[in-house]
Amino acid sequence: MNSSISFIVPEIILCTGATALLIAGAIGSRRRLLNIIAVMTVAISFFSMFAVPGNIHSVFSGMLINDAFSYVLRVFVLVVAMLSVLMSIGYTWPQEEDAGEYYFFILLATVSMMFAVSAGNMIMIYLSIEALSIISYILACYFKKDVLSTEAGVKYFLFGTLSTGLMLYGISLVYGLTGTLDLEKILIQLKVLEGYAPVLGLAAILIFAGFAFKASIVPFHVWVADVYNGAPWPVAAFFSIGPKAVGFALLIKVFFGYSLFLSSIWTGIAVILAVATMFVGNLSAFHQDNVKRLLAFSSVAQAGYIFAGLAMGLSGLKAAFFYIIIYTFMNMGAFACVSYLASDLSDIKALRGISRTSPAGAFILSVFLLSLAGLPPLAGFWAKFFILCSIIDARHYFLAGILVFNSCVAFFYYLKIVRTMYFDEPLSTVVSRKTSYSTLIVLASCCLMVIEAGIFPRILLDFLGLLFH
Amino acid sequence: MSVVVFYFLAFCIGASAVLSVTVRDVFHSAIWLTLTLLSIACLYFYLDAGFLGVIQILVYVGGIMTLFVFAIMLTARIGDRSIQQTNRQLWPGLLISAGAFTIMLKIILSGPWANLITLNPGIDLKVVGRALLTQYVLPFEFISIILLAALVGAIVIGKVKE
Amino acid sequence: MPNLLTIIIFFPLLGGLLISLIPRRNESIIRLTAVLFNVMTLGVVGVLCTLFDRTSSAVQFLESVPWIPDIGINYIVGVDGISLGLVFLTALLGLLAALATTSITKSVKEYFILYQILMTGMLGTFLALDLVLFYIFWETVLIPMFFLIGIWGGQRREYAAWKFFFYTLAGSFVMLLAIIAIYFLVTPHTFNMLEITSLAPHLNNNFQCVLFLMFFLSFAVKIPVFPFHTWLPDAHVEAPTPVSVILAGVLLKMGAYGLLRICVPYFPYALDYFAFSLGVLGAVNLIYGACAAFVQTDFKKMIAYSSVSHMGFVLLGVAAMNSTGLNGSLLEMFNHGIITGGMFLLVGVLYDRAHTREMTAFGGLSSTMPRYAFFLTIMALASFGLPGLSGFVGEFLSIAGIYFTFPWLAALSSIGLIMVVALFLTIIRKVLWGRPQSAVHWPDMGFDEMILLCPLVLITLGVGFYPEIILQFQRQAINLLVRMS
Amino acid sequence: MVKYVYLIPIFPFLAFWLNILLGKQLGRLSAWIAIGASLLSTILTFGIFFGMVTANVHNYTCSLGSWISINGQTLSLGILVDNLTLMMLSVVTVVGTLIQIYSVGYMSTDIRFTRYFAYISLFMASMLALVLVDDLLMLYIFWEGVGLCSCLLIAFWHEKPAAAAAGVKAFITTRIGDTGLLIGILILLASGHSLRFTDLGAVQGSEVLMTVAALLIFLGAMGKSAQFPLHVWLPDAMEGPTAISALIHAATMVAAGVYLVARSYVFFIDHPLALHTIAVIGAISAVMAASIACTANDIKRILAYSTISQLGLMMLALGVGGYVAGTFHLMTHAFFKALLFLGAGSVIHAVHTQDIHQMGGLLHRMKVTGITFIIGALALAGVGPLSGFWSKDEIFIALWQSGHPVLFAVAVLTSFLTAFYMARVIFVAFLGISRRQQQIHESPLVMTIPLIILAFFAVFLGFLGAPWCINGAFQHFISPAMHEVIHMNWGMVILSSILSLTAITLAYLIFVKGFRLPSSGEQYFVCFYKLIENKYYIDEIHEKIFIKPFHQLCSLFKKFDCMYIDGVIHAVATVTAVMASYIRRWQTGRIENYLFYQICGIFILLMVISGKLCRIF
Amino acid sequence: MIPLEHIVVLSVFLLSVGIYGVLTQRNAIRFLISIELILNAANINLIAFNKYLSTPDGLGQVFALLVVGVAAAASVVGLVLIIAIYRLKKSVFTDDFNLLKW
Repeated sequence: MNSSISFIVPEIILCTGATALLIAGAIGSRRRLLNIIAVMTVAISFFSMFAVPGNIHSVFSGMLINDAFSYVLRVFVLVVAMLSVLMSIGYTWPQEEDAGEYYFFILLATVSMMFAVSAGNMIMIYLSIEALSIISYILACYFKKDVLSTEAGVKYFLFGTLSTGLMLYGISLVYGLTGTLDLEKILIQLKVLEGYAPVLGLAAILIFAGFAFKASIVPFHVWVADVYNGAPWPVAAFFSIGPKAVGFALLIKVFFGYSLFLSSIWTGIAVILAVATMFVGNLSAFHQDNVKRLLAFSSVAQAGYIFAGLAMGLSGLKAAFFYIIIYTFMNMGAFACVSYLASDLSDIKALRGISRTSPAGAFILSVFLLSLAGLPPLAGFWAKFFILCSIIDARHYFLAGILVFNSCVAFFYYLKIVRTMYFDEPLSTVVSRKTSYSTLIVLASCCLMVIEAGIFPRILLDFLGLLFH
Repeated sequence: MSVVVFYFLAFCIGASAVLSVTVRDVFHSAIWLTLTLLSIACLYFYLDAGFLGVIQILVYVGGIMTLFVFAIMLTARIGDRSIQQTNRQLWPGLLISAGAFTIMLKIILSGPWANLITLNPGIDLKVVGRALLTQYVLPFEFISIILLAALVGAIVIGKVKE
Repeated sequence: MPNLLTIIIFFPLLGGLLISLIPRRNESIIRLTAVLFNVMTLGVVGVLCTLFDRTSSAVQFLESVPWIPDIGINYIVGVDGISLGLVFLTALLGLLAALATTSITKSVKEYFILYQILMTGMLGTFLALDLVLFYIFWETVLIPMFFLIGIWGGQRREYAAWKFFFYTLAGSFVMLLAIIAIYFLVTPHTFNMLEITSLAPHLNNNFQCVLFLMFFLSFAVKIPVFPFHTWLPDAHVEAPTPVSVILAGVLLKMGAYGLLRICVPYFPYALDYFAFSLGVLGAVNLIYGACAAFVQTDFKKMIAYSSVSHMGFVLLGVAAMNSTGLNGSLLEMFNHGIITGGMFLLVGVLYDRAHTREMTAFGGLSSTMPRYAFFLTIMALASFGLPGLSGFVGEFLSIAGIYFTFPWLAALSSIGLIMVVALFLTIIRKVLWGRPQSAVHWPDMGFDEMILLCPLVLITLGVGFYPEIILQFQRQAINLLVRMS
Repeated sequence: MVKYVYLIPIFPFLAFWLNILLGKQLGRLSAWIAIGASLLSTILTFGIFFGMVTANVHNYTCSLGSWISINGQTLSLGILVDNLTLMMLSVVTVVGTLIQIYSVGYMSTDIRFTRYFAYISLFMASMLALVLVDDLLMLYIFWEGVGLCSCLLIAFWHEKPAAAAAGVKAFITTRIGDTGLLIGILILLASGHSLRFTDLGAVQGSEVLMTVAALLIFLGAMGKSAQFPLHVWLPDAMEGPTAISALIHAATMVAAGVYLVARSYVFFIDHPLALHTIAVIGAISAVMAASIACTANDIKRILAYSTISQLGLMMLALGVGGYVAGTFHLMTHAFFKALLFLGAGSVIHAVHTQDIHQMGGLLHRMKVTGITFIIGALALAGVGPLSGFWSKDEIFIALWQSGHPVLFAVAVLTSFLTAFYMARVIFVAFLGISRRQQQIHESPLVMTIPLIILAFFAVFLGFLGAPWCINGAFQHFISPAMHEVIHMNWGMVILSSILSLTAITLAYLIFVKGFRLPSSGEQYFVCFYKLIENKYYIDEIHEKIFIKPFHQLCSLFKKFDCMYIDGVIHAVATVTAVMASYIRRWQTGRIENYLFYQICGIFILLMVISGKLCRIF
Repeated sequence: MIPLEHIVVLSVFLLSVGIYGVLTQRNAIRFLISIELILNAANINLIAFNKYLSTPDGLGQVFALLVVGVAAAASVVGLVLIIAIYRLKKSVFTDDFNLLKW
């Protein structure tokens, strides 16, 4: 039990911090204090990750698993949380908001994500997904006086509860089939159950729907654009990286680690869905003039690339992982940068001629966008490259062709933003931007990461290599 | 005898569930839902899960349904019978849910359910309680976080500043 | 000088970084820095040329550093006879184009930063010997070019920039697929271009053909080969003068270089199989380009289309698959870079004065601008391959090469030879001859403009008189190539 | 001495660069630089000439270094000096120098004086190099060089649209021939043959292919020497300065085609079909051009057509094996045709018109010009004992010996027509009454002295080849292998004398006495006349067959680019965009639709599962 | 005892009714009601399997208990969201929430 507790120390720290923030917010502390508490909490939690004992395999009687996968992902989730918190600090909130509660939710969402990625039991998976969802609904409509934000929250809620409900039904079927919800025991049982593929398939599909909803894979992606659009910028940025990464982590964990899906049809289904995701994401983004929606659809398309890698089985796993990590940084950077440059407007016109007024900002945003598009030698290129490698290695030439076509389409709309920044004349109205250190830190770290991983992808690859050893 | 009871409960559950999504009045549908939930509670009793049955009645019928009714009251006028309650995709919706039902049924009935006839004599409440606080203590604690979050969320969103 | 090539590749980029640190109001310092860096690059390339062992067919100055060992991507650069000439061409035109930027007044800083990145991309493409590295440099060229056309271009700059970008992007993505495919098809898996040279020819015929076509498609867009050429007139016309010079002088060569570096040695069967089609495309390019140029009314567009025509010779030379043809092809690349670079500079000179490129606006410049007439005449003559000027040698070798392999194609392309003459004489006639059309008297070329053209004219004359100057560097490498294919 | 032969073209070449680069500074001096350079070349040429003749050396070759290596052969810049070369060198240098001197007067008022001399120096350099080189590819290189100079000089007065057009036309038309030459060279190269003229006799290979090669090489010669049907450029080329017409389009460059055939004669000899073709083409050109010359009114055009006709005769002679006859006529023709052109130039210089009907009585006003012109005309007409008489006689003899009656008849007819139209020019322009009121002055000395010198050559050069004079010195010189004694063929002498005299008489009757055909004959004559007057409509046919389709093709390609290729590209973009806007509409904003998508997705997946797995099941 | 299949059929039916409700109801509250049906369908499954399975660890019941808790939390948040949007739009009909589209 002691070791169990020591395992979840980072989560406990987060919970403590969250509670402290809730209280501090309630007693009306100053904004700056809340910011500091939030950052400190995440930082302490991050450092406490080093103290997590490595010798135990599972804690809380199998509820959580302590392996390289979960360890890396928990660290990763904390990084995401840190970026989100920093971006939230730098963000100019347009209306009065409850900052204490806001950080409370962000930290609790982080806790849920950490539980999700280290879960060893279907119960934990369900609960953490549900917790993450509930918090997300609240965060999405955090501008409660804003119609768009509220609508986003409601839509997210309506879509999300159905997904998690269906997932729950799938889990119940798994329970019926195997008599257990422990992932490792399920794995053992599955071998016995080979004759009952259809029921298992039904369960798998329902569970898959729940994960795919988080990972925004077609046709479970429809909420993405509307929710990102309505949600506040930092929240949208958070959604685009945190829950999505968790969705993919769970897909990997459940469908690879425990091969819930029978591999014979997994590839087929996954390829079809990946293709659909790429097409729908890219083509929907094609005409967008709303940068936030554009980025939302682009994140759908990016999910498609990642999923295409996953469809290739184990060979694509590392590529997909690489992609997720890179994607997090470039997408976060893009969101943070647009939100900073466009001063909270999401129309593309707000970015007109920004290269004259803010050359560095325009440059950094271009880096993120081109990296998202996959231009070498930025990190996004390597991400796509490894995905393509795995696809071609598996001889899915057609899929590779489609991916490449989609990249072309994607180039169009990413470049459209870049074009607006560089080719157009600036707007006559001078916008004043508040540049805070936290924004700078977010932008700089993401930009560095994107460029560094572009020039020396080896470092990240070696790191991932440890994971898959 | 027990077979009759089951079919009766099943009928109650099914019929009231269908009614709860088809009657025009939202208020009525909430009441039908209550009936469904109650029948399900009975089914739990029938399946030797008395504790769950009690929880079902307490939390659902007592808690959630009250909330529902409050919500229906708060959002006035929507109980009006004259308002269209179904959207434009009634028929596609019906079709696809019927299709889903058929196909899920077909798939599920191919399952190994006939093998599961061990019929354990009923699980002691103590076992459940102990499991909850030992083996499943983490989920159990986690639920409290979820509830806390939901509570705070409800306050944050629900409170109206003048 | 162990890292000579790395220095050459990244030196321009260093210049770009340095420029980015200079405040934007110091325009003259920025220009000076850019020129200085290009001069130094050219200097280092000059050193490279002198140290280069021209009796060896091997790749020289090889540098190999593991980059991503997981899948065997290495940083490998090296130079051989095929790339040396093009590297020199790039450095030379790079310097000239950096000098010819008097017309660039908008956002000078950004211009030179992008320009320096472009230089790195181009030099890297010619020097990289790892397929992935090659691809990365290849792509690096795209974005700077997109901006250079899109921001500093003419009236329809945006259309041209998009068109250029997507044409080449589509092409290069196909190449990316091919690169990855070839990696998985050869055993042991490798991206090392030198190793693939010995591995790829053992692939089975179908794979060879498909991969050949994929690579070819990518290169075809860049070269450009009919019917993938329509980006070229637009891009060339809309780009500012120095960018046109680079575009025509160097960028087109990247495609042709790829053809020689990848398509020819890797897929001997496919090359054999497609040689005739390649030759036909070359002939079509030659004739089509000349014809389409003939009826243009825009001076720059005429030159642009003539590039299409000239690249036909390059294709013909490759299709010939013998040392004569390949030598001709490679030489033609170099020559075309010099000549068309000069041509675009000359168009730019005129545009700076007339602010139009319509042919009808010109005429009689031979009397009013005799120096201009001198340079334009020499360049035009070299363009249509007047013996004694450099163009002829490349064209002749290409045609001779293709004659040895496909006599009828040579006969067909000879029609193109006549059309090219008609084209350039018409240009001379319309621009230089006749009565001056403009009431305004345009000043003749100044010293600053002549200094740009002099090296080009000298090289044109030098190579024309004594082609060995260039041929000696490439001969051994070409022989090796012929032995392989 | 002969080892300095490579300097011959170098002098003018240096003069060219000096003039082109320092033109402005040099001013009038540039002319004397050019003249000095060619004078040096002339002196060197004659030095070598006499050196070789006295040493009785017939052959000198040397290599100046390799140029390029192709198909395993190293092509080097080599020099071949034999008697043919020497003859050509002498002609080119002498005529060239004289014409340059003449040009000083002729071009004195031109604003581009220095450039003129620069071009002409370049021409001299290329032409001399062309004559000197020892293999076909090198010849091709300089061949193009002279073509370029010809083009530049035709279009020298480019302000005249006609001149500019003529320049372009000249180059393109000759380029057609040149391309043939290039392919011919390639055929030889590809079959592994040496391109040296000295090795051409030993060429082996498939008869058909080699004949094709020979024909293609001849195509090159046709282009340069303006043989039918590639002759169209030469009349137009008369837009250039007359001195240029004299030098390039009468004496030297156009003769290069004949020179090429003579130079590769050993090769042609082996392929009778090619030789026949040469003869036929020569014959057609000869008679066709001569007939056109009879109707033309422009004095320069008359001379131009005459040139075509005479070159045709040379080709004809070469085609039937009359190597000596052809080259002999080449030499004599160079001098008297240059003389005629310069005379015409002098006239034009004075009267500012080229229409012979606006001249008249010039002989009295311009004594020197008139007399020298008449000498040239008589030489051309083949009136003995002027030089043309002897060379024409040689051609007749060669034709007669070859035994082709038709070709012989053609030659006779051509010769008759030649005499007729030259007489016409003289009667109309130089004799008769003056039709101009203004003062007409004789040209300055700098122009008349070259005329006199050329007239001297026109009169006496023929004796070199006259059998009774120095025993056919020319014949033995040009064809050293020939040893038999040349005899006078009196039959031919009488025939040609009668011919020319008849023609002159006829011309006298028509143009001086106003004799007209009976009206009945006139009607037939009129259509024929019209046909000839319109130059057999060859220009129109060219226009219809080549130029118009070419322009149409060009426009078609342009359209194809814009409409089809770009059309496809734009269509791809549009389809993507339309698809995108359609897919975008899926995002309806209505949550029930979203849920429906979701359930549909699950439903489809279930279908897949049940379909796939149940089958396995 | 009745066979397990029958209970499963019941739960599938309940699930389908829930899906039907979700798809066709325009009232957000009725949507919530349908969701509750789906959750209960899953719970029936859990309880029934718990009964029929040989493992006497009460896992099904524990999970069902947790699900009830989560369902409560979700309902609370959902209803609050509905009320929040009702305050802004005076409507709880989902087809009125269509500002965010395309």
